[in-house]
Amino acid sequence: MVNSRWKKYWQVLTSNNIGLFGLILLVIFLLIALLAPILAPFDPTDRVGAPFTKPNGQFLLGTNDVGQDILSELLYGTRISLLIGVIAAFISILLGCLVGIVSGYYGGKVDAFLMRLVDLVLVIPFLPLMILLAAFIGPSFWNIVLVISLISWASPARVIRSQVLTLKTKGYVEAAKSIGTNIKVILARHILPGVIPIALSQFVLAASHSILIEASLSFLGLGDPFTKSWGTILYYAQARGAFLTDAWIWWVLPPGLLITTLVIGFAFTGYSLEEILNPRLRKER
Amino acid sequence: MLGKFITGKLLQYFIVIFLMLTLNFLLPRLMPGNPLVFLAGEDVGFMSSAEKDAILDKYGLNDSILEQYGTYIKNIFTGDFGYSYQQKRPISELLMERLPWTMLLTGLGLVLSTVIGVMFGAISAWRRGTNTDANLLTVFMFLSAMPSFWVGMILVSIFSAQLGWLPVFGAESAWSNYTGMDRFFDIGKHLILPLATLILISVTSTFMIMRYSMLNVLGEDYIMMAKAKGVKEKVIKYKHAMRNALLPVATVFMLSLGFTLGGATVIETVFAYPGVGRLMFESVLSRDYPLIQATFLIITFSVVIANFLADLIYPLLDPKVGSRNG
Amino acid sequence: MNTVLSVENLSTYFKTDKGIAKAVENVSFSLNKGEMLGLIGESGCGKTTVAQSILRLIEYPGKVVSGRVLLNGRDLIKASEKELSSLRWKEISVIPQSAMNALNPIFTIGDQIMESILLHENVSKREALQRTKTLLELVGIDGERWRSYPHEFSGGMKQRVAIAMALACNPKLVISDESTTGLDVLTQAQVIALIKSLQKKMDLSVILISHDLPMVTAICDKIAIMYAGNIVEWASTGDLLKNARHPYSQALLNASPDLGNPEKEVVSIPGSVPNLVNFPNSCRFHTRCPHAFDKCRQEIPEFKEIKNGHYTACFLEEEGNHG
Amino acid sequence: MDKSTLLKVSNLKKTFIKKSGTFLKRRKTEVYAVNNINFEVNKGEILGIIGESGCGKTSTARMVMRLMKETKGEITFEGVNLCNLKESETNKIRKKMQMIFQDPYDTLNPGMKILDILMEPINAHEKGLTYEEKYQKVIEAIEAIELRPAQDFIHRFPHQLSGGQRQRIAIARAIILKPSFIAADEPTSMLDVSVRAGILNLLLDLRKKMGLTMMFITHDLSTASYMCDRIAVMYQGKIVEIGPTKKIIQHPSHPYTKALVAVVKDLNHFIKNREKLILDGEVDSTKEEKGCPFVARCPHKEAVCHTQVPELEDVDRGHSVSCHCHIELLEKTS
Repeated sequence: MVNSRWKKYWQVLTSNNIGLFGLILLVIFLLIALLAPILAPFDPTDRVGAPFTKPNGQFLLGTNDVGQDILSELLYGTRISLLIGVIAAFISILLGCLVGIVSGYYGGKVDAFLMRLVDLVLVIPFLPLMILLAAFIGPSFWNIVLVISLISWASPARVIRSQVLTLKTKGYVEAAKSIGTNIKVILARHILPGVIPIALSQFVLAASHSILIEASLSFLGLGDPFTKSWGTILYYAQARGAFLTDAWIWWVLPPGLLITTLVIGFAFTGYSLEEILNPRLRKER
Repeated sequence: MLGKFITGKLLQYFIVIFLMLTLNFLLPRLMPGNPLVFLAGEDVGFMSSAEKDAILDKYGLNDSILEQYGTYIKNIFTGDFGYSYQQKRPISELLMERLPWTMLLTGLGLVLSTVIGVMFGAISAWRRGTNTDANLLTVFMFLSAMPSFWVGMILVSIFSAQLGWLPVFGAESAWSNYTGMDRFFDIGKHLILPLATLILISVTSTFMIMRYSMLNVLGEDYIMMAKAKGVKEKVIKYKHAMRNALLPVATVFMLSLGFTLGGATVIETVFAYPGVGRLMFESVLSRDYPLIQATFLIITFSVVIANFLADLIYPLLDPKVGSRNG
Repeated sequence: MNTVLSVENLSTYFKTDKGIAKAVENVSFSLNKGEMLGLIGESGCGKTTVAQSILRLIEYPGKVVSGRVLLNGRDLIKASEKELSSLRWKEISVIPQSAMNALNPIFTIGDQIMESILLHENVSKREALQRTKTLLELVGIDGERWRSYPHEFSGGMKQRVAIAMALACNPKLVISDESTTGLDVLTQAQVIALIKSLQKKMDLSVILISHDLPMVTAICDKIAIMYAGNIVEWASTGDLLKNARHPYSQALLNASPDLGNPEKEVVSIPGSVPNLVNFPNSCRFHTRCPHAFDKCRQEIPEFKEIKNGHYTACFLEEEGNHG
Repeated sequence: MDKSTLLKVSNLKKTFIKKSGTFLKRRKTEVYAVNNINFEVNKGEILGIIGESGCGKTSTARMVMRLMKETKGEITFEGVNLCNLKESETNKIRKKMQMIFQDPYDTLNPGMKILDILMEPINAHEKGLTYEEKYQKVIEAIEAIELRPAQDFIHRFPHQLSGGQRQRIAIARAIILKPSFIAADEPTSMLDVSVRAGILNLLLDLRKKMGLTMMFITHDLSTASYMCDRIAVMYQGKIVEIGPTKKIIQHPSHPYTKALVAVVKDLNHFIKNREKLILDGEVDSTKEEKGCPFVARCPHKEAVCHTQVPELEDVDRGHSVSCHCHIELLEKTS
């Protein structure tokens, strides 16, 4: 039943260069993360060379201040960035969906309260709040995930609520009600199929935000101290003043480029998904 | 209508401030560990017990939690943010020193990024479907994908370290004692890179909203109508379309205040720019908890005040909110 | 006779992903001074595209590919932008489809009416305002309400404002594009009545675009019926009602119930409007026509005069086997 | 014709709360969508409800169909008061009463095939049937709405059908359970003129074949006169006139109905006499009128019209009107 709808989305997604490009990027990063142990020439925690070695045949991107191979660090870092981004995005979308659906479907006072809450959360300057929270509850993988998702559920919640509101007034939902179909069937057959694609595009966008936020937190020294994400690598590069020397080319440039490319991968996929779901935008192209 | 709009917003902001104050109050008291560490910083280990007692007394830690809360609120509203035991100075003094720099940086950053975003967003929408539109879209999407601190680092690497054109860090040259115009130019020179970074990372949201909103407006019947009336293309663009398209931008502008101030925290860190954000970073590094909290509060206050100012301006743009009998 | 507008062989195409959509093809009709022409057709038949083509408002991916639109002898299709600007509103104006959206929400209605006056006539602001007030009074709105914003008016009132705006520069020709659709029956009738009385008072030529056949037959002097991008029949109202020649016109007349004739059995037209993208060279109505024969499927019937001022495009005419 | 009552609506009211004022001085005004209406639908007849948008006709239908909760009043269907039923009981009764909606583009889920759409009512009420039996029912329903061959349609998606065909599918969905009552909410207003007649004739045909009782909502008087045995005219949440179609059309007694009939019968007559028929005037539904709801636009108003709400009174066997001046008007026109 939903098959043809998904087929249509898939067609639009792949017929659209931007979306296809984004998807390919995501697949590449997924592969890198999975194959990091095979791809990386060294263990990123081992001191394998002299500190501050310039790129050469052995260390393609040189070594850092303690002699670890930067390339290997980057390849392993993919795992952290990708994982945090995806998990945090997943939790925040889950929260967002819950709030959005409850708010949109039940309306009334529940809706008013939840939407006020969303407005509140949206006013708060979120990066400083994260810094505050991260500073107090201490840096760790799960704390970062928690902090990111606690603060980024609000805007997806709003988007999903408005989608539920639109779906609720659709004639076919009214019709199903007037036929005597019970509420569970209506939710499952008519509402959810309309919410899931939106939630998906929101998820993809949220993932790109989460990756950026994680990078920022790690850069401020609030990342997980036991694993090195791309943000952490840049934190050390900053702390050692690498960006003031020639080392910026192999130490500062690559991690940032990787973050940017991954975020672009998510963002392109997300925007083209959004375009598919928003007929008005689609028409104007 | 107008009154309702403003009072509704005011209430919302009061709740935000109240919640953030409460969060701030509770965080050090609820976290496991010695609350003294959170109230006075990590140096408590080196303090004598007399000193510790003095601090406990100052924060009224031996009072009931409600009394503590009362004192806390009273202190905040009398401008007493506490004392930084790390820096050995009252926190309000530190904040006052840093606030002007942050205001300079983010104020300029917001205005410029909004203007630039609006301009390019409008151009992109006017030329929808062309290469110009596609190129602008790609460029802006790339911009929004870059981590702010990294953009800053790269700019420093290129323009300061490699080319030597601009200063590396700070808000003005130390020990130079410039005065008058010289000082002005010196500050300007130091401002260029952080400002550029801030604009680069915050311009995309305005661009996207403006483009989208402009596309919608251009599809409206009244634009077609203006054309049919014989109104010149330029007048249609600037008079009829622009103001309508700006309405959603104004809303996003408010939402991006928090984002921009947050972004400024990171950027100030990269450039060692002596603003509130950098202060926050420094206090995180030295685990100076009272200072972390105070900087967070001051940033929240600024966002709320800026939001409120924007709310006051909004009705001037939208007659539906502004009209007396609407 | 004093011809104000003459449309000759007008064709407007739209580029789509799947090919060229011939939205308007080979449309011809004309309009005399003080005459009211009803342009009738179902949704998507191209009547609004005709209006936009006349007003030169077609934009990419649409294009007027051939034909002439002569307004008092001047070809609007060939006119330069500058000429157009001077012609628009002074010679030809439009009452748009939905006034709700045709008024800019952030300007007062007075501003918007004054804008069109100041744009085309060399008058002082004061004078323009005075005229704006007079115009508002003319359409039955208190002149002092010029300071109001569109959202402060009801639908019918906005429609009146749109009419006032269309008349701001005393145009010769007014095109009313479905301007009463969406209004309540009584409000609709009042707006139509207003248009009719203003037309008489100011000796205007009016093209009334509508899908409401009873309304058009009640107040128009002539009627042109459109189907799928073609005008299939064009005649005076009396001729059309008594002696409709094209099978589509006949079917349309039988399609809606008539309060004055309760015994009338309504009949629908089988099938649906064809897709106009890459439509083969044939009569566009052949897929639904009860009389269609081979020729209808292979050739395009010519639009020609069969009687004084009565035009139609149907092969039945030349075959002579028409009722 | 069996004259027994199938549906009875008594003292039905629906109000909405409109909030206004500032935060500190909150004002709540009650707005009447439906204001104390009464009517009956007899077995086998089609009752037309006609009025302009916002007059409360759709709200009435939605309350009858239990898609909206009434503020006050009773709706009795086959002797059962629907207003007191629980959700599950309502769902059971829905087997006997079905609705056809206005927008054929919106009423069918774009992600579902016609077969699944038509299965939905069967799945809700006749779960026990085998797939073959259900399938057979779907085919029969499609044939009943004259889409042939039925097998060609069941595997299509709504977007592959024209507007008229979609509305037919919506009708098939409404009749597939063989209900006794159907509420049709402007089923042709979004369709092209050329296919409208087909839908109208189909509904008339189905009524004959299945013995359906219908409530037919429309804003178009000529459509109502073609379809309905009786017509109720609504204005501002009230029924201002109700009676057999012929009487309403030939002897409209309420000034609003008079104006409507004049417009639809002969627009030129309306244009010439419009000052006599109807006044300009904005209708502000938030304002609580003490008197007749039509007073702002009525050309005949008298003092009493401003102060007292007219009652619905019988003028001629089953033809009732709510107007203070209807007798006077009758004398004036004849």
